Amino acid sequence: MKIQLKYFGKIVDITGVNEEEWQCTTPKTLQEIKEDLTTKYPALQQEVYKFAVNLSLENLDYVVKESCEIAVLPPFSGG
Amino acid sequence: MKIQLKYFGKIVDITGVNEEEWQCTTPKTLQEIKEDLTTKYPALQQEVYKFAVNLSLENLDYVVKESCEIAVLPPFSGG
Amino acid sequence: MENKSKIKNVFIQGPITPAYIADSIAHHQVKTNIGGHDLFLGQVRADQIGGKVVEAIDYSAYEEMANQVFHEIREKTFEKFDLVCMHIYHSIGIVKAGEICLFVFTSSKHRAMAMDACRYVVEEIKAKAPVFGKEIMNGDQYQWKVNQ
Amino acid sequence: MENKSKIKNVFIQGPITPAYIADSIAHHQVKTNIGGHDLFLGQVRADQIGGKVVEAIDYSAYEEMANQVFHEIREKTFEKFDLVCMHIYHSIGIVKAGEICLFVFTSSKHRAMAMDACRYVVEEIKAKAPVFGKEIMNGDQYQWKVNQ
Repeated sequence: MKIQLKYFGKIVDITGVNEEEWQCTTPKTLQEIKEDLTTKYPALQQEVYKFAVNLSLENLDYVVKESCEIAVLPPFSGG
Repeated sequence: MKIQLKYFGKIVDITGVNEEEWQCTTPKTLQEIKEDLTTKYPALQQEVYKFAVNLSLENLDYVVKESCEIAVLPPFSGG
Repeated sequence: MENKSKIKNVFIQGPITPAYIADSIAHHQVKTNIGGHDLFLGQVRADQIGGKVVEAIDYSAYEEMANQVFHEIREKTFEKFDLVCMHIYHSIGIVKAGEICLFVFTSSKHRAMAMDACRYVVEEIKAKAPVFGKEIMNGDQYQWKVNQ
Repeated sequence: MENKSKIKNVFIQGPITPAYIADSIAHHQVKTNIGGHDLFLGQVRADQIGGKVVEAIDYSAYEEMANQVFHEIREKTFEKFDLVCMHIYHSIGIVKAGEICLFVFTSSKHRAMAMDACRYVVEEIKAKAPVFGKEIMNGDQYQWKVNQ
């Protein structure tokens, strides 16, 4: 399946890109995505961030499905 | 002694004047002034009001001295 | 920090205009230690009173005492809250329904202080400032406003 | 009461100007059931960070989600507080120190409701809106802002 990853704020400093597409063989939990991300970008290990799936914050046990838009969100600092 | 009386808001509807000067023979408490006022303007009996002497709110036992400026203040409704 | 000891004139003849408020906001852009402003605006309501509609409020005040009271509110507010600055403006004379009659402006490094202070100032003004509102209905009828 | 169900765009490119705020205030003068407005303005501070001074904040956001979050905050605020209307504007892009980056505007029949609602909205935004501020110092250096 195909998922869309979007990066914001400080996370972009690490990934170097604002978004990318991933091919995954099976449905995955956000926990598994987090592990894959850390493999690809080891510096993420030092960062605090949350996941949003299709515009809503989700816990790490959330199961990602085909075509999901997954956002990696560092601490908010609006206002 | 001479005192200055100032009227505000609804009180002016009753007194018909914004201010007046009174001659009093002796120092008086605000309680006595209140009685004199009610004699002169009986309709004041129905009204709620406070006294300020020289710009500060004072209780009815306050003793008024020569040249005091006494304001008769109905309920505030600023803002 | 502003000079807090001088008694200022808080009254503005007629309504407080949006342009006046904008000007006041613009003047604070040089104060780069401010992180949050809170502005409270009192607006005259077209209340229905016994089938008649309030068209305007004609504000009068014991101005000399009111300016003294506003000054004391300022002093106490600066003591209680860590503000960069604060301003109070109140209308005197006719303010039509929909127009602004009170403008309280507090600024602080952090948002909570500005908001706490603004609320405090508004409540103090309502309770302590000798200002009197005459609600005008149908052109020539009126009743004296009483604060809730 | 405004239409509450449509998702609006809350973001404004660059600073929120005093003139924009004045315009917004002026638009409320036809709503003669409003008795009190509360406006919160967030302003960029020239904080000192390790000897360097913040010159500007470059705001970015997950705009689609943020607008959704702002929408949910609006809905909840109207449920919790008896408001006539409310507006939220947030900057995106560069906002210099002293300029305004957040404008929350709540209006109600009575002052307390407007003030309670405004505070609620500001806290909700700080906690829930996916907006990210990059504090720019000495032209080319930066650090990512963290809300307190």
